[in-house]
Amino acid sequence: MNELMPEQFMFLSAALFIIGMVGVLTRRNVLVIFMCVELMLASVNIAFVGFAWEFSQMTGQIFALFVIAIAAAEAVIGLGIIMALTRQRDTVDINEVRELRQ
Amino acid sequence: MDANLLSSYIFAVIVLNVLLGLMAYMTYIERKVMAAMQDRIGPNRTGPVGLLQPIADGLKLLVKEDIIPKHADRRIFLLAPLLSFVLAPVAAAVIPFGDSITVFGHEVNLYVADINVAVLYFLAIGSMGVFGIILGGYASANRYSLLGGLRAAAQVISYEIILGLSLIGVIILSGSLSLVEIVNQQSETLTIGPLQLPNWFILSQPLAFIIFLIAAVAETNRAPFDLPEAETELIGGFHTEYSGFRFSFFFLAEYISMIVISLFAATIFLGGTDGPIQDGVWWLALKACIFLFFYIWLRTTVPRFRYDQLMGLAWKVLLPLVLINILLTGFIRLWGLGML
Amino acid sequence: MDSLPILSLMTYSPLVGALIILFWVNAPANAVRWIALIAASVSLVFSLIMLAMFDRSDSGMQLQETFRWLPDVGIEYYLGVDGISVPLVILTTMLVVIAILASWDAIQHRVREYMIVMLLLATGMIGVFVSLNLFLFYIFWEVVLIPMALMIGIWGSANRIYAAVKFFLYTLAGSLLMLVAIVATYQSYFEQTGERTLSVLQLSQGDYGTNFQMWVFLAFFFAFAIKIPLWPFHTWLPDAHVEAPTAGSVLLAGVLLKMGGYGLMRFNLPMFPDAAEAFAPLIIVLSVIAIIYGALVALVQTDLKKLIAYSSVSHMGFVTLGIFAFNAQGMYGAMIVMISHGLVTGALFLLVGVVYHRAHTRAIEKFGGLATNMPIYASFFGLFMFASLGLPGLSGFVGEFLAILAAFREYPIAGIISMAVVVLSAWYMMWMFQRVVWQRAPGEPPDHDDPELKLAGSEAPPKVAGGSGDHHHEDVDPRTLSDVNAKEILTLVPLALLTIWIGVHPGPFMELMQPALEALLEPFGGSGF
Amino acid sequence: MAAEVLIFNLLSAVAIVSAVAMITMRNPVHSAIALVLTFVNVAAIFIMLRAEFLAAVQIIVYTGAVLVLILFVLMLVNPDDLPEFHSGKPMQNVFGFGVGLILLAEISVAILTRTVVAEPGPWNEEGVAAAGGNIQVIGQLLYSGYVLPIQATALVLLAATIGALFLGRPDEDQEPSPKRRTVATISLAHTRGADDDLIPALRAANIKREAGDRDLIMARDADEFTTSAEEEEKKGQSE
Amino acid sequence: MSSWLFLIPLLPLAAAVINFILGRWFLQHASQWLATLAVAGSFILSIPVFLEIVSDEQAISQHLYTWIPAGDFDIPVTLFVDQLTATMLLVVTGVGLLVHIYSIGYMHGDPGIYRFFSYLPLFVFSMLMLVMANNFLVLFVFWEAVGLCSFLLIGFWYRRRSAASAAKKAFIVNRVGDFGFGIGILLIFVTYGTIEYAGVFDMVGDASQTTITVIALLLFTGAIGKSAQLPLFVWLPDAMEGPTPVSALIHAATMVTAGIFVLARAYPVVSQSADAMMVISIVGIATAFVAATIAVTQYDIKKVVAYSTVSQLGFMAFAIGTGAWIAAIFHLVTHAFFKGLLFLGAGSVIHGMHEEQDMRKMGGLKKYMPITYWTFLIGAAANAGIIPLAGFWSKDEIILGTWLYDHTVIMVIAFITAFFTSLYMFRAVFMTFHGEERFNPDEVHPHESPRIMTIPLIVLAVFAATIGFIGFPPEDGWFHHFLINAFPGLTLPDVAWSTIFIFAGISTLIALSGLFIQYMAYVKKSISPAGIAGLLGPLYKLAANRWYLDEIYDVLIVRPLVAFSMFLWRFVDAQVIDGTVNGVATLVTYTSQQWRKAQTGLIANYVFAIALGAIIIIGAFMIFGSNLFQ
Repeated sequence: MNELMPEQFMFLSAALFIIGMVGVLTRRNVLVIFMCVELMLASVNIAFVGFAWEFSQMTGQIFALFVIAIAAAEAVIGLGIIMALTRQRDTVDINEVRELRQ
Repeated sequence: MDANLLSSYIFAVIVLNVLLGLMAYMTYIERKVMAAMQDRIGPNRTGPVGLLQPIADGLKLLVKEDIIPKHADRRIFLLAPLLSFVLAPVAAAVIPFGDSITVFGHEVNLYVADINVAVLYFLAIGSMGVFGIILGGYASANRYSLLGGLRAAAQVISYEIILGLSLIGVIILSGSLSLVEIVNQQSETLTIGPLQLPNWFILSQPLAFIIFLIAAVAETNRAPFDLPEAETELIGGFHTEYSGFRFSFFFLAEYISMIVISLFAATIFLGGTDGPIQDGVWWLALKACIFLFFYIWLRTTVPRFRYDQLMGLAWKVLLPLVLINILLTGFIRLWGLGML
Repeated sequence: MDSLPILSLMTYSPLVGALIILFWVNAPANAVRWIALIAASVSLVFSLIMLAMFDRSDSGMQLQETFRWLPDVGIEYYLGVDGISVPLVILTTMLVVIAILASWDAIQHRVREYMIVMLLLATGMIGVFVSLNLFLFYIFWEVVLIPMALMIGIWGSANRIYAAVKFFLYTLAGSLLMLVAIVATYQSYFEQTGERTLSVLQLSQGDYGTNFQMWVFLAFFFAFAIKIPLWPFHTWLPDAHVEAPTAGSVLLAGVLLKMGGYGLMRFNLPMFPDAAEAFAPLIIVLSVIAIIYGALVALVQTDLKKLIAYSSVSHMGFVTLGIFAFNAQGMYGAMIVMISHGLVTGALFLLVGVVYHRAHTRAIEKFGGLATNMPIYASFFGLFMFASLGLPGLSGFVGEFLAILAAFREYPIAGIISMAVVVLSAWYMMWMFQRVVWQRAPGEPPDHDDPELKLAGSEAPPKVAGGSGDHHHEDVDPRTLSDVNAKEILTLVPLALLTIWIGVHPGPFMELMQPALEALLEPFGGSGF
Repeated sequence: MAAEVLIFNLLSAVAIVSAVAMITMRNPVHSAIALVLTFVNVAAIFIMLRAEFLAAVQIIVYTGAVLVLILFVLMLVNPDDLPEFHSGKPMQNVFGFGVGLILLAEISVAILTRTVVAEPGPWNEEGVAAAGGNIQVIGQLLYSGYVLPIQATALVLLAATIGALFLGRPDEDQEPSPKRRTVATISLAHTRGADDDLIPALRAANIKREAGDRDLIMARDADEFTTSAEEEEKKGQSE
Repeated sequence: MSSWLFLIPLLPLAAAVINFILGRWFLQHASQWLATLAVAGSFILSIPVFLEIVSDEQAISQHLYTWIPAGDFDIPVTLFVDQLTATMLLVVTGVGLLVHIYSIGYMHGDPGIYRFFSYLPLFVFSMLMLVMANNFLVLFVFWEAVGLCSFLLIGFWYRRRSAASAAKKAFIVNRVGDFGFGIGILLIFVTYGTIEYAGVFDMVGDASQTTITVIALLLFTGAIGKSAQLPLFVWLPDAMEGPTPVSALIHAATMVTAGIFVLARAYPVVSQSADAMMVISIVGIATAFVAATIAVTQYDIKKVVAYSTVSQLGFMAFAIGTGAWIAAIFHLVTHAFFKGLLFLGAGSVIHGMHEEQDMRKMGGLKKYMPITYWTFLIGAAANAGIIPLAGFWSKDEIILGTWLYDHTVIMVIAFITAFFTSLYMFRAVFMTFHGEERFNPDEVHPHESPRIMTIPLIVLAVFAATIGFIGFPPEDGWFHHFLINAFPGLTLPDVAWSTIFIFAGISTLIALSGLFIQYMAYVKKSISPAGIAGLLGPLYKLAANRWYLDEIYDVLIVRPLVAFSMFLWRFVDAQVIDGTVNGVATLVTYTSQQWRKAQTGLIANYVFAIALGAIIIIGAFMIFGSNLFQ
């Protein structure tokens, strides 16, 4: 293994993604879930950037940039919602917030 | 490991040590200057005119008891000061201290790294620096500390934006994110009629410079924006529970970031190593000292802001101003390029 | 396109009015009304100019306007009129003006929004009749739907939300089926010719497989059958009519129902002639059921508007009856029934609106003897009642007789059964007329010269409608209602004149349609010409 | 170059380990710190993959802003309210890990059996250097071919800003919930002890504080906590 | 003359429209003169037309415009006058004019007079157009239009519930007939491809015998409605709610005879079908008989006359059925005069009695209103068939026709009916004008009607007495020779004078016996009508209650239909269709409710679903989409 193989970043990306997903599945704290989502986004970015590297393209990087921008927006809104949630409900337990079920 | 890399490492060690030494005497100078301003004498017992005071302080801190509060989040409590301390000098890696010189037949660059995203790198490290404060505040299990941490988080994020945006103007004009490139551009001479001026960006970006200065003070949590510490309100804020050597890490980090940001400001706006005669690192040092003096001066003269005033200043005054600055610069740039 | 884009001008002048009202935020109510009226009148004038420019001998599309829009997928801005759409367009523009006049005093609440909705509706309705690209057509079709639902839902009477939702869902269900059908046709045509187009004229040239035709025909048919409405898709109509404001009912009956018939003639027949012929017997059966059913149910209604609504079901049955008989008389009949129904039922709704505006009730038993204090009203009511029940010499007869004749030629039984409606329509209409316009107000004692008084000795006088006991104080005494005012007369007179004109001399109207109908019938053998 | 591979593997390993740590730590703050580590490593990997700009952005935005905000919020939330890791639904964990493993297996198979279909583009190391560097290339591409997406992104960010402001505004028309215990300001941590009743916000919320309560007070304005004489008078009259 | 033809109907139409629009505010009572003048104009114009027809023996026509140009269904509006039409023209305009004049007096002071004098000319217009139509559809149009006028005029006093109901009933029952008539027209068009008389009559033989029969019967259905034949005659007695002049003009002289006219008009078709003729004659004689029996039991003077009209229309119908075409038309003409006279006379009585119509509250009016008495008597005698008044000649000829064309049973019933005719006619005369005065003299002051009413009475009486002579001698009169041209192929039978005398004798005898019986009953009081009624028991009740036809319709048709409609509305519409629609909605809601349970509100579950979906999709792709496992 003398050179960086494309499979490496792919595995990394996949692993981080799965870890993030498992985190979303198993955690109850909405903030942790939120972090897991960020992790998943980052893992996708790895894949984007990695493919850009592999194929000498720029598109992947640009899309990663967009992903970051949107992730920032999502973070702002998400945290705003969590703040509102804690103010209203005094909880960050995702299992206690089930209004959609009604 | 090739020679270039090695020389970079060596230079980095030098810079780090210089910074630490400078930092120590920075505290001394600060106390002296403040004393002068407050019509006092300042440290004068330890060594001649108190010159050994910093060393004595250091020793004192090293030997003091390391207290960890019972309810503290131990691991983070230990991690936080380290984080702060480590991250502060790292930013200095991109600051060019001059052109390359030849040492033992090797050409050694007077900077640790010339990376093409230097400005961003600086900002990135700066934004990371706040983690130490937040985590320290959190881990202390102290209400005042937590408040300090929270304040730091909100403050740093807000002023980070201002800081970054104030640099955009410079970046637009220089067309590069590399500090070396920016310094090189500033060493050119600008001729306006009879006047011959250095092409320092303070001249083309005065507004950005002022905003940068304010934001830098806030970013380093220095007075009058030292809300996270705010002795009178928070009894020291995030480092209330820290003592001894761990406290010194925070202390060191604060002063190192001051120095680094001063160097950075000097590099970006004041031409770095460029000077009227014989460019060199001394010019940079001189300029940085001016900034450092400015910091001390501010501390002694301006009272602390209220927290909402602080945030209001960032979002309601500086942000619009800096956006206007970017807009104007952009137009000027386009005009200059003949694209309008 | 070297001449004036008359169709676009006509279609969008109401929209312009709506925009003006929209952006004049604090417009006084009267200004809003005037703007709406002017916008609608401009549209009417343009439609008359269109009529003048129309070449009656040409069977093709005229005054075409084409703009490339999304040429890659065959979407273009394509307007045009032929003999089928011209009368309907003029009917629409005229009814919109009348509707705005009718809403002048009746609507006092949210006038701005009302007029915006009304004008938007106008644009949508005109657009439906002039657009020749299916995409454009679909847009206009849906544009009609929403303002109408709003109009019912906001300015309607007590149960308006239910009615609006029902109307919306029924129609939307049909529309969605139609959308599917449009896409299917588009795709099929593309597969045949490799050309992506949504132009009706081009799609009509396509040769679709029989099986395909069946399904797509049905999808289109459902959309239009709901709109017409054909039995058993009619139950939205009574509710919508009853709850809608007067002008809403007028436009609903006058124009919206016509969109169904128009759609059948414009799309189903030319595009899927085989399926049309295959389904014709079934549709004829449904039509006959609708005709008789509507008439029977109208018979037992106690609400004026509901009665007229069910009579609409009955009348509109003749449209499908005529169309699917596939002969000249049927086509003429369907067209004239549509026009006539628009005029007559529109006028009847206006008339109901007149008393509703005064008495705030539509219950038949609350009225009586209106002829005494409202003679002009009674005259108009009588006229339109007779037109509605198909009295020869008025517009209703011509269309219905032709439709029945057409049906009789192809399906004698259907013709005979639908002929029975002459009895039923007379029955329900006259019964209503008798109770509302004639006789005496509920609780009013008999006149001094009434023979009923003289029967006192031999037998008890027949109970007068309503009886004196159940005369509620909150009800407005029908004897105090004032006769129609000048504005109301203004809305009714054009309808009356046209009703009589079509009844007495339908020739010009039929000549207008003839080339187009002849062309339409060509794939079906064109019998009857 | 073996060193490159080595560094990459090292970074990957740290990233994965810290990511696993992130999802297994009980304390969310610890999780956040683990995530910081992951992100830093990711940024480093970006640099290795010749995406310097993205690396910087990754640090600035993710680490410097998003995570700081997350930490901020974490600290605002009463730690007593923080739920434990194990949610009390063991099946959730089992299924979660199971699904994760299966998906990982599938993706691994996909990665291992993949066939390269794309042609290499112009932006290899030399190409980027010739164009002036990573940032210059991204900048040029972004503002030539991706103008519309970037505008759209700007719009999304604007919307997010407005949304955040909206979400963060104090509920004016809402009856304060009696359950709400944390009314506080970052600014005014001095609680006035027995003077609680003088703080209108607390009084409005009908909150009686007890000694052990954490009072993190978020206030728009410190003036909210000081009542003028006129207002007091007005209150007195109305009562 | 043909170019002026259009003026005949146009004048009344113009008067009607002007009166209707301007009458309420501008013309008021002036409208009566306008209307009368217009009808007078029509009458005057009709005379030269008639004379031209008489002299030229040629039909004339005037094309006005094309009404419906629907492909091969091309309907012109063409005025067409032949012998039949010309006769009708004179009758319509003549009687119409007299009724108009009479109405001026009768309607004096009524606030709605402008309406009356708008509807009445409108009726004259419609009737003229009806008879002048040259095709079946235009005929049908005005067939309906006269129905409209009938509706409007019956409901003239719309505030009376009974009047309003009667108007509605008249129209609807007529429409039942129109239903058949309309189908008949459709069938004619489908069979012959045209509905113009000339075209159809030329091609009659082209169609099958069944078709012809069906067409004839369908046309007769229309006639049943319009000419009040069994079983649809129920509307006509109720129609007496209208002002009496209306009854005279519309429900006696003209409109109700339109059915007969149509049958005569369609002679080439009807005469081709023996079966249809048979049906017509049976219906006709049944109508004549039933109506006559009812008439005997009625007390309302107008009702008596009305049932008499129904009976006489039955006479005309079976005359046509038996083949006595000209006799039928002859009777139509004479009937128009004497029945118009009777109605106007009755109206005069009612007018003089202050709107009293019940004969039980009259009596002895002879001395108060002599002119009315004498004219009424002439009319009654004419109706009863007293020689030599008009009714005698025509009715006698009809009965003669049954004999000539071998319808013996019908002849017998016709004689019986004639006896009843005489009975009810003279019963009316005696009850009204003779005997004691049964009214309250304090309240009612009977008086003779004004001259404007009596003059038409006198004129009509003259005609009623003499008009019969245009058909003298029977089957060979001037009228027969004139009219025979309208019935191509019809030959006047050669009747022996002896036969004529025998029939005349029997007729006269029957009529006089009726007169005698009623004289004994109501003047001499030697026979008790109540006793006879009691003797007949159920039969009397049957007749007095109009054979329960209204009740039968109510129970068998109206109520079930209304109930069925209610069922359709309340059940089919509200339950089945809306139920289906709502059921679909409920189903959707229910399904959604079930599916909603999948929405646990737990984000973990959603993510789990997403992950599972990803697994499945990727897995599916791997298995089916890639060559991994191949």
